[in-house]
Amino acid sequence: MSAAFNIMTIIAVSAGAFFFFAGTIGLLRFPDTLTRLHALTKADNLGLGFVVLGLLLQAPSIRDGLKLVAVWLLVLLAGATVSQLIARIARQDGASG
Amino acid sequence: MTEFFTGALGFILAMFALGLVRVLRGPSDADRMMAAQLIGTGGIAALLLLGAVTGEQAAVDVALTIALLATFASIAMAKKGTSRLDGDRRDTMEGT
Amino acid sequence: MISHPVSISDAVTGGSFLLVLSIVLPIAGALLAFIAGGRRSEWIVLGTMPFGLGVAIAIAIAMQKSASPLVYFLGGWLPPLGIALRADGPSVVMVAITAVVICTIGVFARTEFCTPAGSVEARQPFAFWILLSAVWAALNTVFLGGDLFTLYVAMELLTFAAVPLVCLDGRAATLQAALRYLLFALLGSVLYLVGTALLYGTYGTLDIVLLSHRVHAGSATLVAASLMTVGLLAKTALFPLHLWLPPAHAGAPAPASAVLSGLVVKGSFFIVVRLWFNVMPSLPGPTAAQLLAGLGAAAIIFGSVLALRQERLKLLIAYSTLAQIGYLFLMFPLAFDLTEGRLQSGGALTAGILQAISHATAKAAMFLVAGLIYTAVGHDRISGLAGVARALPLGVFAFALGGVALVGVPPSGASLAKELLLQSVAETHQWWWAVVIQMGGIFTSGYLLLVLAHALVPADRRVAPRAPVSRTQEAAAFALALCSLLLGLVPWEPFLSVPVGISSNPLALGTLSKALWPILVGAVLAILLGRWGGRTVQMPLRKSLLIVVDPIRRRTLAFSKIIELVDDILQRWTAATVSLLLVVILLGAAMLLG
Amino acid sequence: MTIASTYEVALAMIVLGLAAWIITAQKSFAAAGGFVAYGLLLPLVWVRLGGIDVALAEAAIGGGLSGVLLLGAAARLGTTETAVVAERPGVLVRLLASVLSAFIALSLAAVVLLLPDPGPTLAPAAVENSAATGLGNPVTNVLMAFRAMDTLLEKVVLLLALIGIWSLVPDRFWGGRPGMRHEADPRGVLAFLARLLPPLGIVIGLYVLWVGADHPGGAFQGGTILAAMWLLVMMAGLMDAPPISRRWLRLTLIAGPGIFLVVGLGGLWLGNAFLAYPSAYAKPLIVAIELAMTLTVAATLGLLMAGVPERRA
Amino acid sequence: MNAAVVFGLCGAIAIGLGLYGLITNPQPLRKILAFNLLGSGAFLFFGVVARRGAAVGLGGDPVPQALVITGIVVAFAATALAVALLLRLFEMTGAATIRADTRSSPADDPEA
Repeated sequence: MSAAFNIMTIIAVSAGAFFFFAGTIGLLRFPDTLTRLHALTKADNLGLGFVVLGLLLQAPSIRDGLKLVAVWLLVLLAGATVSQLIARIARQDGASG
Repeated sequence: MTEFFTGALGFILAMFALGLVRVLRGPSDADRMMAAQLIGTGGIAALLLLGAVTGEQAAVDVALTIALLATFASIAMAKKGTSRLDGDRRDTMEGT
Repeated sequence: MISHPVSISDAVTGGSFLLVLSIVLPIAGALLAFIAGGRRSEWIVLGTMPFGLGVAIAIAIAMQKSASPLVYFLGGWLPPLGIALRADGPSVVMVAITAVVICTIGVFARTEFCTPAGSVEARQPFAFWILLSAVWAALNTVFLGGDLFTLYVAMELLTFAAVPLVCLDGRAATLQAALRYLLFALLGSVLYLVGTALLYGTYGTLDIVLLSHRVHAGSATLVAASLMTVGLLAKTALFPLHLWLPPAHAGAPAPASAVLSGLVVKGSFFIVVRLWFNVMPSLPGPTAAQLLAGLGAAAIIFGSVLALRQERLKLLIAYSTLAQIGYLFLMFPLAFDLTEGRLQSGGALTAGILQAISHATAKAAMFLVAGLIYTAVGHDRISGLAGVARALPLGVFAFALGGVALVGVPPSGASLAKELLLQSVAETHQWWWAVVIQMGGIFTSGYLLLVLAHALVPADRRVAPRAPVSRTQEAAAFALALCSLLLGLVPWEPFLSVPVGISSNPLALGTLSKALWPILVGAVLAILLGRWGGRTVQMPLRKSLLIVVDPIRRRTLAFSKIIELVDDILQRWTAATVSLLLVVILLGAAMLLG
Repeated sequence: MTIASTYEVALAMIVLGLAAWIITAQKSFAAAGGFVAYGLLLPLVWVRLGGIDVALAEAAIGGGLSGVLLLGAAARLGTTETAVVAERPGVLVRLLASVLSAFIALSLAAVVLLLPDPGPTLAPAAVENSAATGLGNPVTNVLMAFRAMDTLLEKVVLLLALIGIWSLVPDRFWGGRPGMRHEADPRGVLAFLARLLPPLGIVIGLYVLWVGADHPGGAFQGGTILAAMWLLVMMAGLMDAPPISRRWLRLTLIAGPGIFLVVGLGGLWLGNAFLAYPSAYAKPLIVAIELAMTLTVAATLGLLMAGVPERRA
Repeated sequence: MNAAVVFGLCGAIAIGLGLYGLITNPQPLRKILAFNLLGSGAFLFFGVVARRGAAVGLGGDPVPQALVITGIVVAFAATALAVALLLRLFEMTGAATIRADTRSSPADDPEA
């Protein structure tokens, strides 16, 4: 049981690490602010999601698990809204100069 | 397991560092505003893994705090010290 | 080593709860004044003053009775885990004088900082009274705190109370002065903080008494000591770290200047004394002590020459504070006992503390008078002071008394201090410091006479005060000056060690004549260096004097030009901070040499 | 070098890289942005150093509030900041400064590495005496019992800083509202976030306060989170900053140190010592003080961030 | 190489960088930033000290940790006061500099 959990954790965290990798590549390679923002938010939120998933399987108690999920939801919510704000600013900056 | 977490932690930190350099260099302020976002994801992932490595359950509480305040910082950055947030107006959304 | 809750009998030794009261009372006053607001803030703070003064006196009496330091363990927790409050002789003296000065300034400031009729609450009075209370609480904590980190917090409290006092009038120039002060003070406190981290990491405690038993020479301790000392020097504005002081002290409203110059700089000075005399008396070594006094000597020369060159009274007083701060540091090499290899808490330390309290009272009085002069004539240009003595007789007299007390005319506290220092000089055979000590008195009388010469000259026409000057205010300033002049008569023996053979008869002819010659030399200096307006020296002798004086005057003016130039450079942020780091390194090296 | 210390080194490098960025960045806004990142990353270091309480405080204050404060200032100062660059000292002076700073950093590094290891510690004493308060978190014990005086003074420091800021107000605005009036589209993203996030934040803040008795957390960290949420609501224009003359506001601002002082004096009165808690009531008393302190911290920090009053009430 | 060594070095370098920035950056805001950097380095020293004092099952000596928390609060209060002063100065003069132009200007006679 524990071994199976461990393997699943390893897979999930590895997937998370991959998404962070992809996000960073996007951030480095994409030409303008908006596309970079896109790469950052999409890939990183997924990356964090997988890391949280992996750690969830190791959480000692329900409360700790819930807190982990809460962290992810919080980041997701904030990421979605804040990236909208940044995108609009980026567009305005682009429009004005 | 600890070794694996430590490795993943190192990798994510490295990615995070690369991203941070890119974001802070700009050129626009909008780029720099992504820094707090990046910490909200990469930094927190690293912190959670660090908590798993050191067996410190309370690291999650720190992560919660960081998530909240990173959001707060992002908004403050977006407002840039002005009383209104231009990007927040509906017309700019539909207008251009 | 292990702390445990102790019963009341251990925690409270004969009246030592008074130490708590002396801190809690002004804090409570500040908090209550904050909620009450408006006119009531003033009343509350003024209302706590008699009690605060009473507590200070009660502490002195309690200590005299117990004949040993008073100790209080906060919360009943013994150090190293808990924090102790300790009152030894110097701290009792400082607490008492602080109470006197604060109360007198409080009486003085009632006219200036009263909530105007018709408004519920006004900015300046509200802020001033709370800040005054906070300065008091912070200073008492600095004097009584027995833990280096508590002292850090107290020092920050002091800074945060002092900075807004600088810019109470809200002019851009004072805002700039306040910002400079704050930034430089913060640099000082971080250095201090780094030092405490190193000390805790080495000895596992920050309690002053415990540290004094454990401390030994080691690289971490030496680095900590030099960082902490220089951090404190930056807050005390010892030359060359004085860039913030003249604009801040000269720009503030008069009662605030009196607090800043008289009391606030003594807070960080006192922590230097604690650090060197109590925490690590055997550590700094003679070279470091000489270095500290060397900076003091430089401060005396720079501060005094610049004071003589000022055009405005408040700046003159501010620069003279610079010189007086230098004077405070002369005691360090004189207190150093070469045979035992440590600083001794003897006559030299007594002299330092006496000098500090004399300056606290006299300088506060002088700033208050400067404020009165400003109110009366609408400016404080020294060249335009003619006739002021007629308009403000008691005020100008108070100024003169304060100055005379600082020069070291018996029976002032400064004269006793000078006696003690000179005795230490004789005992330790460091004649060069005797020269500096005498120089300090000469310079002080120089700029005192410069001001008086202008103020005592009758005006062409009668000076009509632009605003009525309150007699209470004049009396308050006079009381402080008188206090400074009479400090030498107080029996200090229970609190400070006074070697035998000192001040047997302060009014004897010999001591008086010893006190007079510096004044004469000072007069010469004032003539040579002062900015004399055309009209002021209309004496028949003038022509003939000029022939003799002019060539010398030209030379001394050239010398003062150099001093002004160097000061201009040191007033720049970069130069000041670079010299701060240099002083850290020099002091560290001096301590390493032993 | 083990794999564990590899990431420690990596973390240290990132932190120092950010530090260098803060010092050398061209634009102040960029430097302040770097500081936000720096402050939000330091908690990772503190978790590694075993100081979770500090990590929480650093995350909330260092990155969160200080960073935002400095960002706001940088944005407000705007281009004048670059105008001052003309005052930058010359190459020689900078060289001298870097040599001196490096020398001091090096000596500090040497000294820190030479500190005794394992070092002297009060951890056993703190644990041994924790029974007196009944709290499980040793840091809270130190802050609220063993070194309660420091905590009390620190709260006065906060209040004093606030009074200092208020004393800068132009006389005509005395008693007015601090900061600017924020406006936002009530249906916009910001308003959306400002409605959604604060309830969550308040729960988290109170949680951090609550667990602080026995686990990492406490009044200060909890209060800071509450302050951030308050500021968020103000930034979104959903609520205005209160006028500084309001009595309830002033009461909130002194509640923490006030109750602390009263309980402390109670200790003196009831015969033990100033700031000593009667052992039977130690925990409830401390929790009561912490609750008041949380409110005070939230209000004080929020107003410290809001700045100088700029408008009439 | 353990955590205390790595972060001790990190703190020392942060202090060095902070000192350099405080001296050479002419903008007051950058000085405030540098001061915060300097402070965080000092706090890291306390962290290292706390870590080395880890005992009886605690991850670190709680006393220095508590001192850091107090220090953080004080540093924040200082930052807030400094920023407020700076912004007010900027509002009044349109420039944000602490360079004194002439020696007597900071206390100029309003009538002169």
